[in-house]
Amino acid sequence: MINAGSPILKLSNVCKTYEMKGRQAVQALQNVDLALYPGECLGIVGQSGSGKSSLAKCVTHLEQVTSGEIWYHGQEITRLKGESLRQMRKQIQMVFQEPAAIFNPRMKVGMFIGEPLLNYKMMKRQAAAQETRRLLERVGLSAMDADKYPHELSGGQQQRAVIARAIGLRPEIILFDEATSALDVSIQQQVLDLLMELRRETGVSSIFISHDLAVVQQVSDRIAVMHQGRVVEVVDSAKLTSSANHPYTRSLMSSALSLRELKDDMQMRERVVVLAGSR
Amino acid sequence: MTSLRGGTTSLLVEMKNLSVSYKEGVPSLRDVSFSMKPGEIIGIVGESGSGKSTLIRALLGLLPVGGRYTGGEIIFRERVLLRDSQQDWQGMRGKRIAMVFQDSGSYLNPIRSIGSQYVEAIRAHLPMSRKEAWKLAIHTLARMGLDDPERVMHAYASQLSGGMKQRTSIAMAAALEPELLLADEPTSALDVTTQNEVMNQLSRLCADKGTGMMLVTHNMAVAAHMAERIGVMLDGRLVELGDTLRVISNPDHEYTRKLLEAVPELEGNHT
Amino acid sequence: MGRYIVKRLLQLVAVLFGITFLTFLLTYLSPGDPARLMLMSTGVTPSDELVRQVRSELGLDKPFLVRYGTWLGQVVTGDFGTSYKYDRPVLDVLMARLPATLKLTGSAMLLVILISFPLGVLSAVRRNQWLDYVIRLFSFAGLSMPSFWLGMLLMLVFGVQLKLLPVMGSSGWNSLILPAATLAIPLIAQYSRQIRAVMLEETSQNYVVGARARGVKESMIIWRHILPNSLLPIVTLLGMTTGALLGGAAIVESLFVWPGVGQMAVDAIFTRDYPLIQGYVIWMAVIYVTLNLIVDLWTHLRDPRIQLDVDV
Amino acid sequence: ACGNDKNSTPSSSDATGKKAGVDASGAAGEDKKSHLNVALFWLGSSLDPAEEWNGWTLTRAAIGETLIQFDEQMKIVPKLADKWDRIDDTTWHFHIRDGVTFHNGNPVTADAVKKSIERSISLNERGQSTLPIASMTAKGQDLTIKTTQPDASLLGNIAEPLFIIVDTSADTSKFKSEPIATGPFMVTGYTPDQEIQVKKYDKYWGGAADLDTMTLKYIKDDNTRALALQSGEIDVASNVGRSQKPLFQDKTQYTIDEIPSLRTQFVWFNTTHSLLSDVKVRRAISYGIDREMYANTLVGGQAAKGPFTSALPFGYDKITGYDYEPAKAKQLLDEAGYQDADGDGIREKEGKKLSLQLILNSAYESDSVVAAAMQSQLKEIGVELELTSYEDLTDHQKSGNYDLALTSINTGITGDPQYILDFYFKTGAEWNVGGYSNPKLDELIERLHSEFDVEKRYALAAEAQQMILNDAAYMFLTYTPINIVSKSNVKGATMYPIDFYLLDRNIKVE
Amino acid sequence: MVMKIRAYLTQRRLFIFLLSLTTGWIVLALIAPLLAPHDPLATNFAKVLQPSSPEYPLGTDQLGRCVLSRLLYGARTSLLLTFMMIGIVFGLGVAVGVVAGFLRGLVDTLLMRLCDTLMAFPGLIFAIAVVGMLGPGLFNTVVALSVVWWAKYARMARSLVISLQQKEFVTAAAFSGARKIQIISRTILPNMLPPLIVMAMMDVGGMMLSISGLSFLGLGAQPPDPEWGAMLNEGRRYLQTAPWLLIYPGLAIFSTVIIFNLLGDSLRDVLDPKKNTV
Ligand SMILES: Nc1ncnc2c1ncn2[C@@H]1O[C@H](COP(=O)(O)OP(=O)(O)OP(=O)(O)O)[C@@H](O)[C@H]1O
Ligand SMILES: Nc1ncnc2c1ncn2[C@@H]1O[C@H](COP(=O)(O)OP(=O)(O)OP(=O)(O)O)[C@@H](O)[C@H]1O
Ligand SMILES: [Mg+2]
Ligand SMILES: [Mg+2]
Repeated sequence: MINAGSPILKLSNVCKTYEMKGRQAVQALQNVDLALYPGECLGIVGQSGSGKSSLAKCVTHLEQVTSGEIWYHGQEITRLKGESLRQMRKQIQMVFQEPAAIFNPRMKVGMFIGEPLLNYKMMKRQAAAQETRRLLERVGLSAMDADKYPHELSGGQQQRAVIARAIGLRPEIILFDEATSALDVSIQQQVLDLLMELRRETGVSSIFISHDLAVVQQVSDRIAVMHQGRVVEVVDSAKLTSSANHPYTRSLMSSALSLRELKDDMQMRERVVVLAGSR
Repeated sequence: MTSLRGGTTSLLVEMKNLSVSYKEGVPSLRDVSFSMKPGEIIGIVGESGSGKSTLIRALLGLLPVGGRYTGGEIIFRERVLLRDSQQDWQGMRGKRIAMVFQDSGSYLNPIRSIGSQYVEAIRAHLPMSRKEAWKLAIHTLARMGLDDPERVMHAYASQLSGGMKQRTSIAMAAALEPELLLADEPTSALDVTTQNEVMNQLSRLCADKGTGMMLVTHNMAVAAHMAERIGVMLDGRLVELGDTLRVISNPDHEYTRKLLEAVPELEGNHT
Repeated sequence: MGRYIVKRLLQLVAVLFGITFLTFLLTYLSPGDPARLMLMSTGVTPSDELVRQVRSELGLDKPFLVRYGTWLGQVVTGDFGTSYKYDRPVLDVLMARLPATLKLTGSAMLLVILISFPLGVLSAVRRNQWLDYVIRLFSFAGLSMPSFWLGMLLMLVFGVQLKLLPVMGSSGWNSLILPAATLAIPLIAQYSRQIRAVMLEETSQNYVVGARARGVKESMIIWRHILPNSLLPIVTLLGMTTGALLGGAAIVESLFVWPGVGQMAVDAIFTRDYPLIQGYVIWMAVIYVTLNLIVDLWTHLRDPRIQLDVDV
Repeated sequence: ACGNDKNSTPSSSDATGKKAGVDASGAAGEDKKSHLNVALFWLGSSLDPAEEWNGWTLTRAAIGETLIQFDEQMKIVPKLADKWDRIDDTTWHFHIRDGVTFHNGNPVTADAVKKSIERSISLNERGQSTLPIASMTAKGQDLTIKTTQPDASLLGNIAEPLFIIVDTSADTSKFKSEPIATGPFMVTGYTPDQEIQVKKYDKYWGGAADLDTMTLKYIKDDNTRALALQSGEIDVASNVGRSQKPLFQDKTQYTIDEIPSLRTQFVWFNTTHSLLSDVKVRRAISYGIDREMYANTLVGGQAAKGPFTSALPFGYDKITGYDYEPAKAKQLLDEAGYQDADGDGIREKEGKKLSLQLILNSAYESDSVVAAAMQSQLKEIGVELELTSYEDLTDHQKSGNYDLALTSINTGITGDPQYILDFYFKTGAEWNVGGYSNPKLDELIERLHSEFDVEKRYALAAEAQQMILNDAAYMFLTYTPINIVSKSNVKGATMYPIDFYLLDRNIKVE
Repeated sequence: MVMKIRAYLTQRRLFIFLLSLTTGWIVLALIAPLLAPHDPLATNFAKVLQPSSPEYPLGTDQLGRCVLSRLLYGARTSLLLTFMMIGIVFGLGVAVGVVAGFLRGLVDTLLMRLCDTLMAFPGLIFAIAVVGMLGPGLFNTVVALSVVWWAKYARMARSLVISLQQKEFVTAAAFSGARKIQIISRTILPNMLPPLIVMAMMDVGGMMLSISGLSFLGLGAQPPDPEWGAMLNEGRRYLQTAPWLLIYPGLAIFSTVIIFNLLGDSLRDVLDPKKNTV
């Protein structure tokens, strides 16, 4: 859809192997090639253990790639260190699955959100506090929440606070790793709406990882399907059901339960029963 | 068994105006009432923190630390369970009412093998020798689609994958063919394929043994797929309870409608 | 497991090395000339000439590290030198008295285990009931009382007032009761408190709820589920407290004229019997370290959760 | 000072009491052995009488005996020797009692006695200096001793328990734990530092004792000793602390016996110390403490003048000691040039504080109380005293690592002034650890050696004491009382002013 | 805000109460010279071993010294010394632990083996050794105790640092652009201090008992300095004849230690933000 121009982030031939003491090494990523274009949202789906999180960690330097390159704006970033790594992180932010674990239990929510602004010296303390309140409201929380401790927020509120922190830095890329899996559907929907709104407003690029095909399809432009450490195919999300042809993708789609289909089914059956009864 | 199940008057569970609250906090269950027939499957959905887990743990008399019954009663097989609390459940748990917890692995003792706990649980209710209990356990595990039940029996919880632990728990709950099975998000740790497999096992149990089941889940589709009736919880209240088709096609409550709208659907046809 | 044992043994060697080094360093730093002290213990008023001679005989004029090496060589072969006071090999003096100390600390430990476990379990099971409050009150009081003070009170009550138990010496089992109790009471207090905490911690674990849900009897849950799980941290703690026990023995032994190494060590300090002090310290440290190693190995053996190659 | 009673046992009641006692115990002994637990306040690390002071333990426990001994009036009376006389200035003759046997049954002959004395002398320096023996000849039961020089104090010296007669033909290497001597009790078990087990020696020359067995437990702490007595673990204890005495006032339960002892509590000045080399400072300190109060209020007994108690006839009346005169003390310190310039209450001279270290024995209540009192009184005259306690002072005193040393010693151990003067005050003497030296005093002490006239000896002693006092080389504080507390059913415990003795064959339980 | 504070206070009544008791003791120790009716060293030989009287509220000892005054001055030694020691031990231990936990590698190994060695000496026994070699005295005692004591804190601090580093919120702090030093000071330290502080509070009692135990053996404070353990040691002979010489110092130690233990216990709750909200 927005595939025009050069990619903002490009993975080529990335491999990640976890060495395990006394056990066989795990090849979490094998020759992964992927590109993310400006303003795009790239979805990644796949079975548990297929390497989705590993990919995100490699991009954000939480893990060192075993081989291959990752290019960000034409700069190879897998060997960055120290200050340049810090500067890169400002541009590539990440939202994790378990929001509760991200919070320093002894830091109030306001400070949590304002901290990056101070760390990158983007503004003075006073201004940061102002900005924090703005961000809180932006993600649908109240400015009052700044004075709360993290455990005083609900899961959905926590996840929104995490997003507020990530967007505060105005990064170019945000990675979401199972960012909504811990939330129930209605709150998940709120967060997804927030994401789509943000994209519209700021044009931020994002990578959205989830095992829920339907959710990914809803937010992303393209979907990469991972299976056993490889990207087996990349399809346009709009054309997912029609154009996906890898057998794994198809099995994923077929196992997913669909409420709508169920409803249709049941209504159909009921009608049959009614018809039969009336006969 | 069959005779008990037959009559319409013989309810499996009846809950009347049950209220539960934690320490100083607001009540987590407020005036919840419903009844359930033997062999019936009820799905419970609702917002996180709405009291779903509290509800089914209340049915087992095992409220989380700090939880208190503040009103109402539970009647199981015409017997009032909430008279003097703990005593009422003696001999019920495990045998007649069984439970599968959400994060099932953590409900197993980490320093005892699965086998020893399984055998212990069986022998707590049935007059069986160790050997017989072991055999029964192996049999039930195999039925849950676990390839190597002997290995599972000898393993410790930490040596099993999430999916294996979950299926083990279900097997432990099912072994004694309880009259009521309480399942709190039994498939959340499983990927879609395994999830389907486990759900099939559970429905078969209900069909074969006449076990009534209460299934708590986030996943509307799963609830709709499994349950005959669906209940929706909000803020500790059971705001809606009705036949599955009616609830998903024609919800009464505003919140149910919101919930249904939020369910993500794969776009396009793929079959 | 094998690798873990080897690793721990290597660590043990390093620690033992450190222990001997520190002990030697202390002696080295201590005032007084060993040669002179040694001569004096034989009743001779030493002349400077003689002292010089003995110094070179003993190798005291050599550099520090050389002396340490020589000394370590002797220590490794069990030669801790000769006690100034007793004029006998240190090892003999220690070995003659060690059984009394082991008897005392052993029975104290036994008391601790026999009493603190039931108290702790009871306190946890009856959480926030009057029994729990009584036990907790006792445990805070026991923890806060100087052991020698307690010992004197016990002497006064059971020895002098009631004339039930002897107040001193080591004749017969009944003379063991008061010193062992004095040593044990603060530890019982500490343990019943810790056992309670660990038990409560374990009780709130999901596996307990799981066992209840499976209909396992409450008594079985306590004995077969909670207690085995609580045992691991508690045994580790018990290992650590042998230190407190051995140290406390010095005080209690002095108070009750118990003929163990603790009392001997205190005497040795006043008589400046350096070789004896050295021997004592090294032995106590070795006992302590070895016991803790055993505890660690046992814990590792017992707990399937612990990954053996994790360095803590 | 020569006793020569013929064929007499030490006490006449002995002979008769013996037969009755044996019969009585013989009859009852079958069912019930009589046993006694006794507390010792001191126990060395061995039982060999030739080493250190261990002999004292053996005489206290009635295990070992000397040729002659002191009685309750400090008179010399026969023991293993029943007769003795001085043949000339340097020759003495002893007749060894017939029929005495060692614990192993061997007869005690003059030769055995000779070898035993030789052993003590060769193994113990103290023996070499107290008994200047040139030669000994033994013949049957007769022992002749020739000294190198006239020795007026030989009798007293040979009565010191160092010269307990042991059987040198036995395995002497075992004497550390099982000495073979001649007393009414023999060792059956010994745990170093803890206790001695004894049983009666049936063939004791004075008749077997009433008691069958005794356990002598070493309890060094006053407090524990008292507690043990109260709890009934021991039946007899000596030297019960002053603070504990009120606990034993009930006459139906306990017998308390207290007499003035020959112990003098005193202080060495280390005269080699720069501050204490000045006699004015020493005198000032001597005036700065209140002996009367110590004796009356703190520790009991009697305020001391010189080294010898008034119980000893060595010239106590003829000397002048120090009284408590703080004003005089201050004046002396002023004269010596010590002023408190910096106002901290402690005087100093040329920047050097008048601060001294007193070492003392931690086990003795009276010492620690007096030390603390001295500390507070000396502070009033501007002298700071730091206290350091040790289990055993010997090493510290001998190493010279102290300023003042406080302890109690038995100054009457030989029944004669010579020994103490020789060993504590003479220049370079073994126990003159403070480096005190006065040639005139040395000369006086020398003269004493060859003065056999008792009155003249005592006059010389008084003169010597006054010299020491004038030089303020030592401080004499109190004469300690000595006590025995026993259960009221214990009979036959006798108080001796000299603490060589505690038990003898007469001890029994009723 | 005011509401919050008030609610906080009522909820933490026990803590506040204990805190004021503690402060009370400390203040007492500090102003001992103002309160003490007598010079703690002044003897009065006319009045030895007197039971309590208006002149000597808690009686006198064997030298006629005022027990109350000695207790008050003793509080300075016992209490302030203990505080100082815990402070030193805490600071040193935490610093070493943080360094070891952060740098890992060789530095960590060396420091931890040193700690192992020190911890291999049971505290009292090491103190006995040091005092045995260097001679009795309060200073030596205290040095000896702290030489081994800090190792415990170092170990605990290190394991806290390491386990905290594994926490996702530390990773998250790195994502927020925090530098290493900021991560330590803002994220790791605030999270590791509370358990350490609780441990220190509990240790105040332990340290005090150790110091007085050593004084009791005659190895710690030397006469005439008033220190509670030493007072007990001097008074032990009068256990039956003048029991107040034992009762008061014993109670002083007992009450202080129990207060600190309870304080540590309730501090645990106070420092926990989860239990701390209203
Ligand atoms: N730190 C690690 N050490 C060893 N193996 C690892 C590590 N992290 C991940 N793995 C392994 O790498 C593989 C890929 O893991 P990854 O976490 O990327 O999967 P995922 O697709 O995110 O799965 P999920 O959906 O369950 O989160 C898995 O087999 C996993 O076991
Ligand atoms: N142990 C507890 N102590 C205090 N409050 C609790 C406790 N357990 C649950 N609650 C509260 O009770 C309410 C209901 O909790 P419950 O666990 O029943 O929710 P749930 O519907 O199961 O949510 P989820 O879908 O997240 O599992 C929540 O507000 C929760 O915060
Ligand atoms: Mg993942
Ligand atoms: Mg739940």
